[in-house]
Amino acid sequence: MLAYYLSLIVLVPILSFIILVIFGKRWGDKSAYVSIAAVLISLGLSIKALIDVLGGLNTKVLFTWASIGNFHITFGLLLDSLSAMMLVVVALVSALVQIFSIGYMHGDKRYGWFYACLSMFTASMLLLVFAPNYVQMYVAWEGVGVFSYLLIGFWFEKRSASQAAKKAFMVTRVGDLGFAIALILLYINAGTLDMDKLFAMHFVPALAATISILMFFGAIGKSAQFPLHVWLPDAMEGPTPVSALIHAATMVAAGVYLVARSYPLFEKGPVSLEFVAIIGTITAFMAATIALTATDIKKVLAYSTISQLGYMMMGLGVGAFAAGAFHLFTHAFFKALLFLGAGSVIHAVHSQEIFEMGGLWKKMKITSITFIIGGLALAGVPPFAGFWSKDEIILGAYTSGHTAIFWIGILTALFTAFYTFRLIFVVFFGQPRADHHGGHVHESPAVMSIPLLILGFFALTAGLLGSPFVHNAFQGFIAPGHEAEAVNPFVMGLSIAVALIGITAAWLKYGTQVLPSNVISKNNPIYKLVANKYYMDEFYYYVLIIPTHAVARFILEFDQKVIDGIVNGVAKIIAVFGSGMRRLQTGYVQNYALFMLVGLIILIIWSFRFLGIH
Amino acid sequence: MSNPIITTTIFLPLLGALLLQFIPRSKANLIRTFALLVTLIDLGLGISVLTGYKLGLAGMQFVEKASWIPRAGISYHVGLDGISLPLFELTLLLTVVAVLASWSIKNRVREHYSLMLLLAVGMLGTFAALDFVLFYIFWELVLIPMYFIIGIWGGENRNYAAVKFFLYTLAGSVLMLVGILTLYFTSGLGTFDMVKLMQAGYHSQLATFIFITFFLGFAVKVPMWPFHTWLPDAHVQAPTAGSVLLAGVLLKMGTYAFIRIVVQILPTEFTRFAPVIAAFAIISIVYGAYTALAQQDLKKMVAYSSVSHMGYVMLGIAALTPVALNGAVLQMVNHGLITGMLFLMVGYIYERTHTRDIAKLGGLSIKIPILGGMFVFAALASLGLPGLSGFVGELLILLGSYGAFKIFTIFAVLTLALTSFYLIRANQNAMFGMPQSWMGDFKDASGRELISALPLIILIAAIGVYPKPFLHYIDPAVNTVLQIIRGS
Amino acid sequence: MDWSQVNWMAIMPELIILGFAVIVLLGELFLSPSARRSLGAITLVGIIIAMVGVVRLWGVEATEFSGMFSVDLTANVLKLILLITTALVVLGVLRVKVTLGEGEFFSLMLFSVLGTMFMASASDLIMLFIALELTVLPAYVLVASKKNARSAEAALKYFLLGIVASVVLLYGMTLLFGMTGSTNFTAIANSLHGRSLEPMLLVSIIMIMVGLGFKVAAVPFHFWAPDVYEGSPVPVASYLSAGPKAGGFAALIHLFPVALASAAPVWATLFAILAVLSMFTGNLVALAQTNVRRLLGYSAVAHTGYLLVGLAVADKLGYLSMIFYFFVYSLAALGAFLVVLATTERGIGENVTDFAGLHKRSPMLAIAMAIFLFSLVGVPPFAGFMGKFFLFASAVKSNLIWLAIVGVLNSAISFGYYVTVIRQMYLVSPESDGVVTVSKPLYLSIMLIMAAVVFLGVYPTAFLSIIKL
Amino acid sequence: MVIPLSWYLIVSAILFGIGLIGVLLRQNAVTILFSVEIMLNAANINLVAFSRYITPSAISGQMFALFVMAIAASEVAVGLAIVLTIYRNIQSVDIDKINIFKW
Amino acid sequence: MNDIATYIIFFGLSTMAILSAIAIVTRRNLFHAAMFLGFLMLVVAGFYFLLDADLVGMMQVFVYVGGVIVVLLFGIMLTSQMTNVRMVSAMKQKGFTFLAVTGFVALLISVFTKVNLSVSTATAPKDTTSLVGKLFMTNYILPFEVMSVLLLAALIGAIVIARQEVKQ
Repeated sequence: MLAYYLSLIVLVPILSFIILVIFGKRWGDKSAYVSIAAVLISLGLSIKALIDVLGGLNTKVLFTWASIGNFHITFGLLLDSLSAMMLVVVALVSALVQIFSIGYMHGDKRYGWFYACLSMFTASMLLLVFAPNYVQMYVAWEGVGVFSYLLIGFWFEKRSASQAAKKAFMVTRVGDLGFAIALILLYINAGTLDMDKLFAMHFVPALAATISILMFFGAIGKSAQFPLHVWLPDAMEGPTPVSALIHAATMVAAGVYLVARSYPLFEKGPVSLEFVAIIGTITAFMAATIALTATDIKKVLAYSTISQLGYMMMGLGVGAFAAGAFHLFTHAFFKALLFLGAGSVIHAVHSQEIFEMGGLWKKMKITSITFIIGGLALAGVPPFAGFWSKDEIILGAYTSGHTAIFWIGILTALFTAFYTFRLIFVVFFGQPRADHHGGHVHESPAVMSIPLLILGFFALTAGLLGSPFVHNAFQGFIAPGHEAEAVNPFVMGLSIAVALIGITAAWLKYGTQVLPSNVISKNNPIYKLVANKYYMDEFYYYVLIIPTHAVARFILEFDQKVIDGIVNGVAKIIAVFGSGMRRLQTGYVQNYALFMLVGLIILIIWSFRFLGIH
Repeated sequence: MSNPIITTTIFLPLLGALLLQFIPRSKANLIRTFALLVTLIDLGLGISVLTGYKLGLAGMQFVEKASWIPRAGISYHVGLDGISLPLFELTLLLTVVAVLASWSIKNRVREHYSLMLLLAVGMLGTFAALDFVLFYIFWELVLIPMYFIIGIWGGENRNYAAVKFFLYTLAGSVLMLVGILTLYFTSGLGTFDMVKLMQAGYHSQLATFIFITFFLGFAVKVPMWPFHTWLPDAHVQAPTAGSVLLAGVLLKMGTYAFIRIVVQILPTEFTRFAPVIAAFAIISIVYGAYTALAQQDLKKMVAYSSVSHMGYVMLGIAALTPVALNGAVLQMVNHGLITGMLFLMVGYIYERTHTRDIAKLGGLSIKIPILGGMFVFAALASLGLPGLSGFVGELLILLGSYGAFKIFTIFAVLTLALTSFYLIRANQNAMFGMPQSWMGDFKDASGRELISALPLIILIAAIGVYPKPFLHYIDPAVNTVLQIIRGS
Repeated sequence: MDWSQVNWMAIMPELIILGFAVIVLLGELFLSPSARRSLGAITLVGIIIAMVGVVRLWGVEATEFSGMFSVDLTANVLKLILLITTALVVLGVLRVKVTLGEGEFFSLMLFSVLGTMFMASASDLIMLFIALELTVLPAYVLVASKKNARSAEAALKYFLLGIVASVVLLYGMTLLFGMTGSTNFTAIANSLHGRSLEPMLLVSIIMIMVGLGFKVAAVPFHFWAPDVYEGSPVPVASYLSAGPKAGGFAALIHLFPVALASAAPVWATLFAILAVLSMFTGNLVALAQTNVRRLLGYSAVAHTGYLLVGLAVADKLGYLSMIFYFFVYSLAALGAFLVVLATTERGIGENVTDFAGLHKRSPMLAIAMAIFLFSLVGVPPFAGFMGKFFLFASAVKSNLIWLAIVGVLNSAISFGYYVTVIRQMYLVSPESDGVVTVSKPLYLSIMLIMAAVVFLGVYPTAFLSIIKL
Repeated sequence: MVIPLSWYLIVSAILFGIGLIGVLLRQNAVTILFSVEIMLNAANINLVAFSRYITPSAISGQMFALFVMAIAASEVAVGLAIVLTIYRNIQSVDIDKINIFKW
Repeated sequence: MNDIATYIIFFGLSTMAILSAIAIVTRRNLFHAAMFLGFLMLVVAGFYFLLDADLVGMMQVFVYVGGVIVVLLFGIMLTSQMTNVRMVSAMKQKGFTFLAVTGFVALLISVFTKVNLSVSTATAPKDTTSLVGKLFMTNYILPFEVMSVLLLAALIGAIVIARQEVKQ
């Protein structure tokens, strides 16, 4: 029974996918209901699963996927607190996004396909969450990747969209190679890829660290960590609900989930955790700085996502496992909220450039309020969701003695608050900047605003589950071994302070224009560096892509000129020999006779010489 | 022997080809239908073989043996085991697909289908033959129809491609013939029976020589770098059905022969040279991927990707671990399905656009969403997307190879990025984006085209989602192979 | 000599051929022009009766006429092959206007066949030499029989080189006679047994090799072949492609392994060299040819190379393989020539390009030609493959792996020129759509050969069990 | 038997060589036939000499020589007929004008 | 016959044979060449007599001088002018031919001088004619018959190609 309902969580969206692939085109707009129904069923069952887990259930359902001799690869459904939590988050966000999309995608000609992809994406993500072994994890991982590819490139007529999709796929794929190698190393060294068996095994720390770091490369790609974060901002070319689903709650969280899931393995090679922490910190800081300069509403959110994912990694890396997981949980809600809010805005003004917006507060009340809730959560203002989790992470860095990381975390929090409210002030307050939109701007339909409200509710309250008021119930549930740190007034105060400072600064500059607009010159080299995203894209273009193409062209050239040249050359040489020897046949009978005589003499001399006859 | 089903399956197409000659040339549709019927019946026979196959048993099944040239120790000996059975079935399936795919051929229809049926005889026989000479005959038999298929219905440069294909593979295989003869005379068994040779355990001073001739013969067919240059020409010039069968079946003959013959009859030599083979394999992998990346022609890209993918198979074979070998066998089938489908799609697209230049294409997913979608599907399968069959094979190969060849395997893994790169690039440039201005209205997939691709899609997905039943066929046979290796 | 002790049965096939040769010749003199048409059929009947005679001698091992004439399996098989191919030629040209009067043409052919048969059975140098001349003299005449410049040139080249080769052969024979004091093969063998290899013997062997090498068109004694194949009347070229060579190989098989057995290592090596030279020269030069008959001429040279592998191997398997290959080669080469005959009869040129689109103009001719050419390449499932298989097997068995490799690589190269014809027939569209009609006997002959080529490729045991390979 | 056998052989070899030169160099087809006759005679000298020195009692060498003579006669007959045909076609028997077939 | 006479005869014959052979090959007048050929045949017949081969010598005189030469003369007269024929063909192989032929002859001579054959001292039969006749009818019956067929075939062959077509 258990197996049935757990597997239904995954199977129902898959079924929806299959139905929609076949009938989606014919059904058009009605496709949405199939998909939404499916995801709602999944959500319901996920909640039931969560309740069961809360009731003490901790189980694994397995079946063999492939077996060779006595090596078995199993697939299965691992249900524990972490997966149950993720299931609910994924299903919930997915459900809300899909509902939101009814409005957002209204009238699109590939409506059915859109929902098919969303269904399958959700299914892949749920499968990933359920994974009890690394093969399934990898399978689902790539499945998530490919559907995100299809969704980012959903408007593939747009060159930029298909480019972005390609980039997303390729960049994450590069990271996945590390994951793949880690898989191989695990198999070779342990003979199994089942997590529980692996976690129970003893590994040499160096090996464990190697494997963990390789595995973390996968997470770097998927969770858009430095230096493979470059795909995520571009991925904003996809429809906004997709951004909300993929780049907020689910796919990007997969990396974090992987690290969280594999935490026992990482712990066997502690160096790897340091590595995770450092990468996370760099990512958090760097993305936050870029977000300061971004002017596209979705790009800002994208960089903030990267930054927040960096926080999560930072948390996991410094040992604050529960905090990392907690931030994953809260972030899912408020970032989905922010994206959907942004979607609502874009839907209304048909632009993504924040400096073309303004004054939307008056026209889009629900969107504005919920967006501000999301912003507060992101900025880390208590009691909104983000505060509790982020604070825990910074606290973790502090208590574990990672001083540098701690301070960078604080600084990043400041930036976060600033760019978030820069966005809010510019978009929702002040005068409408682009008047030609003005008249048409109105609040989005209910299918869009209701999800916003629901997410707003969660953004407001989700953090409380892990707050000291409930004795860090969330952390205790997720990670019984990793209880949250006690509240540290210094850290908490500092983080509240920086959040408020950031908001104030944003208000001063964008809310009231008290600060001059040219506080930082646009020609300042640092500004340029940041505004150009640290030239990472250029770096990859010149260091990776151009050389790769050059090598490819060279090898092709080599193939055609040298290898095929040799093949054709041999044929040509044979032909040349042929036409050369042909000349012996002069047509003159006396030449022939002479050749015969010469042949005779040569045969005789040769045999005298070489057959030893004298 | 009471029920010679394998023989019937092998030679039914020959009968079909003969009967085809009695249908008047002008009745093209009747010819097509008849050919389809023959291949379908053959496929039906194949399925009955599949259902009659006893799982979990090592060794050959459905063995049929008859005296043929007793003076030279040559017998007619066919049978299937878990390694040849999947390829046998793949051949039957792809033949049906190829018949459907070539429906649009308008000129010299009867000849086309006759040749295709003859081709099927050769391919099926190669996989079923258990006698060296029989094997060699079937092996070579494939060349003639393929030569004509490329040469008559091929593209612009068909003559060059057809001759190159024939000559190159012939040159490789005649050397193999010398190897076979040397084996025969040095084994002292006086038989060409593969099973007996496998069981006897072969040792000779000339084993290295024999190995090299076999290697050359098979490496050309696979094809392994640097013997691959016939492939892009042949694949690109061949008509769609020809490409499907070339990529889908003919290349497998090489890898199959490596497992069946080199590994099992010359185990010592194979183990000795495995690193060399692996090195060639890895060069093929990387090299094929790079050359595919540099292609502007969609079909050429798929062709070069075959070099790369077959490199993975060879790597798996060279590794000689149960997991890798299982993966290699499975990957042969997968590659047959996937690349077959890619060629099918490229062919169908070409029929509409009359160009395969990636730069000239674009937006096909809008113009012809079903075909475009199926192309994307096949491309994704080809790049090893989990959930589709390519992944399972590659995963097993890589898992199994690492133990034997660490650095090589790492390279193989890293090349997966390149693989994605060229396939995604093709997807993006040809399928996505806005349709080009020169494009008129194209008809999307017809029912016939859809049906031809459907079994491939289903199998690709089925193997990818649940490989266990497929591995059930392969694993015992692989174990037998490895026992021979361990025994040597 | 007691006449009653002569086993007349032993030369019965020869007597039959001789009888029919005379009958046909007389027919030319006494029959009316319309009745002369039937002389071809009579010839065919004669050949078939002679075949029966050969078959009745199966299993007989005898040496008659004071050691001049011996019957054994090899001789019988070669005679049978000769008679079969000649019968097919005769069948093929039954409705073709031949270049001389029918009686003259067929009787000369029968005389040549007779000489070849005697060559196959000769076990004495004198007998061999006379038989050889009997083989070639009518052949010279047949080549010249069209009497135009081309025909005469071919004949003159054939003749001049032929007699020079004969003289060289004769000179070699005199030396051999001088060394051993005998002209009888067995006696020569006995005399040479245990003697060290003297230079004179070597010179003699090589000169004999030249003479016989000329007959089988081995490089560098092959120069006549392309010119003659191209220049002689097509029916004659068809005959030359198969028949007379049998005599050369029969002589080689009888003289070297029997009479010169003690020098086997020497001549085996020399034959290996000739084999390699012939294969390469024939195949490479053929690549540059555009005339189908000339191309087949060079291909014949190359095939002589393959055949000589059997002598380079110098053991029973080698000889038998050589015989088998000779049979399958003759069939395919003859078939190809008959196709050329069929097309030239309809005014189609002899250039490779003239075969363009033959598949459309005559599907069966094209298929037959393709099968013959594939068989010549040695691609299964045609007889040529089985022939090469056994030939190279014999080489490998005798540790001549390198020779086998050269051989198989040459087979691969040979595809390069055979394919040009195939390409024209199937891949190029015809310039004229006219259907190529073929006279019924010629068609029958071609179809019979095609059937044989396929059958022997699929079930060689049928023939192998006859020659006890 | 005072003359050593090898002397005959040497004479024969020289004659053979002269004949060969004639065959290889003379332009006139008829002269080439002459030269061939010289070579045949050289061979016959060998045969008769060997017959006398090696097997005097059995005269197989002489028999051979007789056959060779007959063969020479028939060859000449056929050869001349062919030369005649050539002459009729090109009004010449110059061997270097006979060059249709080549390469 | 004493030894010295034998020597003289042998050398005489040899010189004449070689000189006449050279003459055959070098004469520009075909008729002269034919005459020299006839003379050579006679000289060779002399060798045969010296070698106790009476019948062969006789046959040499009859067949060659009486037969072959006559046929050849017919040929000359039928085909071309007899005098002043061009000597060496246009092929540029003169030097090489001399080299090759000289080498070949030298090779043969060196082989002949080195060879050590067991020469029989037995005397030759006196009356070879009857012996030959008997052998033709017994041991050599088959070659003899085949020879006659060969002559027949050659004759027919020579006729059929030499005759002018009257029909056209």
